[in-house]
Amino acid sequence: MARKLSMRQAINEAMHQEMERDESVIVMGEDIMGGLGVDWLEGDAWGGTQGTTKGLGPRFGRDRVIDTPISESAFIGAAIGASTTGMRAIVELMYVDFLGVCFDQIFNQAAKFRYMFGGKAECPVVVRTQIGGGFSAAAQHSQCLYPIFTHIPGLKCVIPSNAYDAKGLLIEAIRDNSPVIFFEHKKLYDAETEVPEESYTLPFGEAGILREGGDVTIVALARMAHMAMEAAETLAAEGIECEVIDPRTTSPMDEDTILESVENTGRLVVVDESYPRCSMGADISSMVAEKAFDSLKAPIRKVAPPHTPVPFSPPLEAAYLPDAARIADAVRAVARHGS
Amino acid sequence: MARKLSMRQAINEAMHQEMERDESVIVMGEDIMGGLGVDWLEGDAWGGTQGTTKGLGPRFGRDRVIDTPISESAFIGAAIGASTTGMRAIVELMYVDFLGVCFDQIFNQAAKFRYMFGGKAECPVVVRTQIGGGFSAAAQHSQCLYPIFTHIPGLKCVIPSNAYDAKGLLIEAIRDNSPVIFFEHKKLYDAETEVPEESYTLPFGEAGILREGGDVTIVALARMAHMAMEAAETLAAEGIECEVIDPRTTSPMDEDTILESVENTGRLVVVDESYPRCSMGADISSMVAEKAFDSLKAPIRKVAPPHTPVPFSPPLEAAYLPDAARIADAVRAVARHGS
Amino acid sequence: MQVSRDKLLEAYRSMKTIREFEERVAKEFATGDLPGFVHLYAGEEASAVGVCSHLVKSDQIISTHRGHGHCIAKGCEVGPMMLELFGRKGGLCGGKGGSMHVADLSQGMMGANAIVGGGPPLACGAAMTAKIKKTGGVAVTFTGDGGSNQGTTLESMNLASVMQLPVIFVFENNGFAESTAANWSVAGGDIVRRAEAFAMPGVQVDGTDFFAVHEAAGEAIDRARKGGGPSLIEVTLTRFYGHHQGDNQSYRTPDEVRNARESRCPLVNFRRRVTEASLLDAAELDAIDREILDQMDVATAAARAAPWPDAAEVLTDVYVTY
Amino acid sequence: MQVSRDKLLEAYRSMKTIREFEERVAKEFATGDLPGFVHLYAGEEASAVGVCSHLVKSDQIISTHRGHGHCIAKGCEVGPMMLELFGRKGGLCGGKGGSMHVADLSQGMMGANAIVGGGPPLACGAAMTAKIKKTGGVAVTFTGDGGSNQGTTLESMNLASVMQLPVIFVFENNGFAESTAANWSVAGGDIVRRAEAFAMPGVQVDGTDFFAVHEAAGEAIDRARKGGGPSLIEVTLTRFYGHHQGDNQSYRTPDEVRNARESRCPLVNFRRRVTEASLLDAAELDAIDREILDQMDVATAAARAAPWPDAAEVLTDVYVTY
Ligand SMILES: Cc1ncc(C[n+]2csc(CCOP(=O)(O)OP(=O)(O)O)c2C)c(N)n1
Ligand SMILES: Cc1ncc(C[n+]2csc(CCOP(=O)(O)OP(=O)(O)O)c2C)c(N)n1
Ligand SMILES: [Mg+2]
Ligand SMILES: [Mg+2]
Repeated sequence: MARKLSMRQAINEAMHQEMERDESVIVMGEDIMGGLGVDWLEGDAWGGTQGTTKGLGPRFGRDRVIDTPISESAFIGAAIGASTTGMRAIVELMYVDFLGVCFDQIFNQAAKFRYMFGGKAECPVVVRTQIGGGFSAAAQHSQCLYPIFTHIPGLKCVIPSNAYDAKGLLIEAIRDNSPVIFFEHKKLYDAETEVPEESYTLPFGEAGILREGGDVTIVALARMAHMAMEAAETLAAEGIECEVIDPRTTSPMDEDTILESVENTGRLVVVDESYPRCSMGADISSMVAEKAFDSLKAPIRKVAPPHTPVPFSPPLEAAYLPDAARIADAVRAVARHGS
Repeated sequence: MARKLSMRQAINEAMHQEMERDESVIVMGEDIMGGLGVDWLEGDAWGGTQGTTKGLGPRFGRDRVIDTPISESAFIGAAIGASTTGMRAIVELMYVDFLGVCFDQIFNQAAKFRYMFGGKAECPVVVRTQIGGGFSAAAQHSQCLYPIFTHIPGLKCVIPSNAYDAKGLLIEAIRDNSPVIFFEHKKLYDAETEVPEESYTLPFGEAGILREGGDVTIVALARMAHMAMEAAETLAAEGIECEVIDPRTTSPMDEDTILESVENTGRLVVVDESYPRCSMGADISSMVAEKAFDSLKAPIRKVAPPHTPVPFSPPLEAAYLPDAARIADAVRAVARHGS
Repeated sequence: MQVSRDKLLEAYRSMKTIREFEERVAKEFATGDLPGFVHLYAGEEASAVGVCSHLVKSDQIISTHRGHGHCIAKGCEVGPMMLELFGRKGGLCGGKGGSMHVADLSQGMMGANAIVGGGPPLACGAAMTAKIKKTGGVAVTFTGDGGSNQGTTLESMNLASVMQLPVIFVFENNGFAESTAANWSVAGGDIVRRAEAFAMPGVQVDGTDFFAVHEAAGEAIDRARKGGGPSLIEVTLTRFYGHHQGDNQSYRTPDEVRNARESRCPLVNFRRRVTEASLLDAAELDAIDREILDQMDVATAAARAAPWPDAAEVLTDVYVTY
Repeated sequence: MQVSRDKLLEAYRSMKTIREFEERVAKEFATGDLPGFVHLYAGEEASAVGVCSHLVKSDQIISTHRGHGHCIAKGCEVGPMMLELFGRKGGLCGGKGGSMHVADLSQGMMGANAIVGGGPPLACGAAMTAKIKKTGGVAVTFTGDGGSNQGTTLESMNLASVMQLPVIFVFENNGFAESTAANWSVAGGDIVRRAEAFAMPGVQVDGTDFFAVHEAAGEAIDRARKGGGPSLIEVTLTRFYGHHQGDNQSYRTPDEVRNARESRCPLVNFRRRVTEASLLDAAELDAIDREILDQMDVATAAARAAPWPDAAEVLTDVYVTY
């Protein structure tokens, strides 16, 4: 298993393999192949804004790799309708920031069909979407928003932090018969890991332990998992051993792995790039505070951006986003508490 | 102050008084007057689905009481655009469940203008909307969803539990220069309290203490505040004295009142009708677990519905919604812990 | 378009079933024993039946909050529907959906939908499935005049057109969205003019005339099956009840409603037409009427007697895995 | 429509300012010092200027992700705009917005907007304000061909029509939404046909011809000011750069872009037209050109030299109270 792929390539490969394996898998979205309406053009014009869908069109044809007009309600709704009637659609919501023009189809339709219809509907749709800051993309193209989706019963939420996980989790998502939202952090597309060529799945609801350590538990998702690892390196040099846990899916959430770790360390820092109120960080911290109360030796600390939109200017954005230094500070404070 | 009003009437009176006082206040929404396009009709056909806007049209005319087609993005966006250019619009999103067809205008436009534009925009819009279960209105008409709005920086969120608060908070909301979302629990419209005739405001970010008690703190919003009071009565008879706190606004949140109470009681139950993940309950419990860690004598308990959509059938909905009995059970468990 | 005797009998039975179902629901609702909101379809029967009589089980339809008629026209069983409306065990959705979410995917009925404009995107998806799998199937989305102004509906028309999907947009223009008149809310007054904007064929038909709807729908569905893409049908009709049960209808004169029941009743029109043309005779229609009334008695009694769902049901059916 | 000499000079200056601003931004972006995404308006100048030359400060416009041109046409200052694009202190939005959110409400510019279809509802609101306050003001919303398919845009047209709002829907059809051709994504090919659907006047004009845009906009704006309600203008034009900086434009032939710069340039056309008709002379236009180039040098140098905003700024301006 020496081959390395970027997260972009891993995602691309997952879709290739599943489309190959299962005829009912289709891919939809804006410019995912690109160039529709340009007669002389052959092949991909874009292959998605991030190149994640490159090669799918040439391989599987425009019947299954379907470019759309800019009408997210209509085409995400169509992906949902198709997935309720026999297809398995992977549909792109280009940036999660655009949920506001199509959320009804996701949260009132896809998420609720099975329940409202008494278990008689299945909707195996996957919504792939970009999240996160770090590119000066400003307030309407830098949000995380996964807490909003995690809030909704009926949706499964997947937030990979690396290429290996992304491939396994995306294949799992495509095969899952419930609607799955698959969040891709735009700062991680180029990050490489070893990725097996063959198809494989990773189960939902199983956190990854990125690093073992007995002093403080850090829970962090997506790009923040990398920041947490960086902080953990620094802290190790200071004699503080962190256990870094990446939940990988927020719905379902692997509570056990987190709780076991906290039972051992007694100290927890939760890192979350989403807005701080009613957030993923609050969700995890509240869960631990309730279920591992007697193990806690210090108050749980959350590291999160301030309660503001994401600013454009690079130094403002840098001040806004959680980073390794802020995580390390929080860990130090937690480690010191009561000892 | 002997006059009693229902929450419906209090809300209506608040709008009457503010429209009277300030010419720039307008009211918009579907059927808020009703009967538009019917030539022979005079006066209100509906006055809103709940009668909350009754009388405004006849009094202030269709220029300021503006019925709309069913196109929430367009008319809520229009309310926001109008409020950015000199009006103060109160706009109805009939049920909060419909946020999915118009959320972009609320969370990416209204909420972010001021920040994105470097402080040079104000958007004094109020979005009034119905929340909550209890009427067998099923999965698409019974949600709370206020955690989603509370998550978004730039929005203020108001959730009154009674007529008196509703009037004062709505007047405050109309005069506030930031976008405010005003959540009305449909099970509370008929609930009466004493309400002064004159105009008054209640500040945001100040919780109400509905009941004092030294054993356990209960935090509960909207209809759940009533359930909590009911539970507190029962528990008092058993010798458990609860302090019941109604935050009244979730953004801003009055952390101090809650923290002071928990410092005194050492025990907290948070009741929340919203879905349990990334919820208001998680938000409050996580805040307390972090900031009052050393005061806590027992794990915080959350009382919430299960992580499912809202079912239709009355006995299912009853099993779904938190009630006084479940709250009392949680309080008993918390009170017993470690004592 | 010739309609066979059997088809006519079936159409009458279907329309009459809808009517009596709705009349019965109105009565039961008034007792206070029917939970939630109900929106009745009485007066609009020829639209659902005129369209659905061209469909087979694998064709898909999607409806609105006013969904009982479309369910029945597409073949959902009345007994489980009534159980569902009462919220009882054995209901079409196990009591979890209620009137606003009755659905039966095994009949190609993708559900009533309580979000105005929620259906059209989903219907495009069902049509995509048919197109990709080359089944010759079609999808129909029923939308009201109010729903015709929702952006999701409008953009779905563009999507269907550029993708040439086999989907029929049926707009049931009953003159009102709640209390708001369509002649105000729909710019220009007619919904049909939007067909041209999105480059699809469009036609406006009288929804009290089963034959007119049937013919227009036949053409559109046939075209869609043959790869000719989407169509729009605006059906003008009148709802006999208020928006929902409890609506005092102050925006209509009592005469308006009364007259409609007399002059704009699709069932009366149908009966007159088929008997005058000697296509069917009154006696056989009367027999159907009696049968249906019995069926409603049985369905209602069964629903009232049925047990409630188990409380444990709250926790099932949310994900495929639980 | 006669256009005065002064107006012509002003229009040329405005168009040329836009062009040179965009050319400079392209150059600066290539150095890697310009953060974020930029979408350039070069080639489309006659649309923004042809429309905005009818507007006064209190009229409102709202733009898209491709907003620089609309800003300049509506009177925003180039210096603070450049500071904003560089994310520096003193930027039009204090460095918080960037290219996709440049705005200046004091100039009646409600902002670039990074959500496709975000603007039309907001413009309806600005038009409502004008209508309620009886100011005679108008609002203009610029939208692309891609944005014309968004439901929010379509439903806003209906809203504006039924409310008879003084709002102008300007659709800048530059042939592409990212890499997707408008002749595919817009059903029927033309956006203008949607005017009829929503019962408003509509016209399609050549966006390389300032005079054509100016005349069409004049009529629409005049009608709106007089209470005649909304209009649609489809402006056909060509963008000289890719969708955003970094787009390799594989969906266009190099010839296409080169030819456009030659044959579809609104500035070249304008200059030819006004000099041939002896309305303005080449020398005065050349003088303006030089002035503008200097202005760009100054603005860029200032932006590069300017300090960054203070980190404390992250926490301000979110609510009116903090
Ligand atoms: C998105 C959304 N907005 C508003 C409503 C509330 N609502 C339910 S039905 C209705 C009127 C619908 O009118 P129309 O489409 O003409 O259908 P009809 O009731 O006449 O059959 C409204 C406003 C809703 N359910 N969903
Ligand atoms: C709701 C939404 N969907 C998608 C995008 C991504 N996006 C940004 S610009 C663009 C193309 C817009 O095309 P058009 O409206 O023709 O404007 P143009 O770029 O040609 O000026 C897309 C798809 C977005 N910003 N917002
Ligand atoms: Mg209607
Ligand atoms: Mg374009």
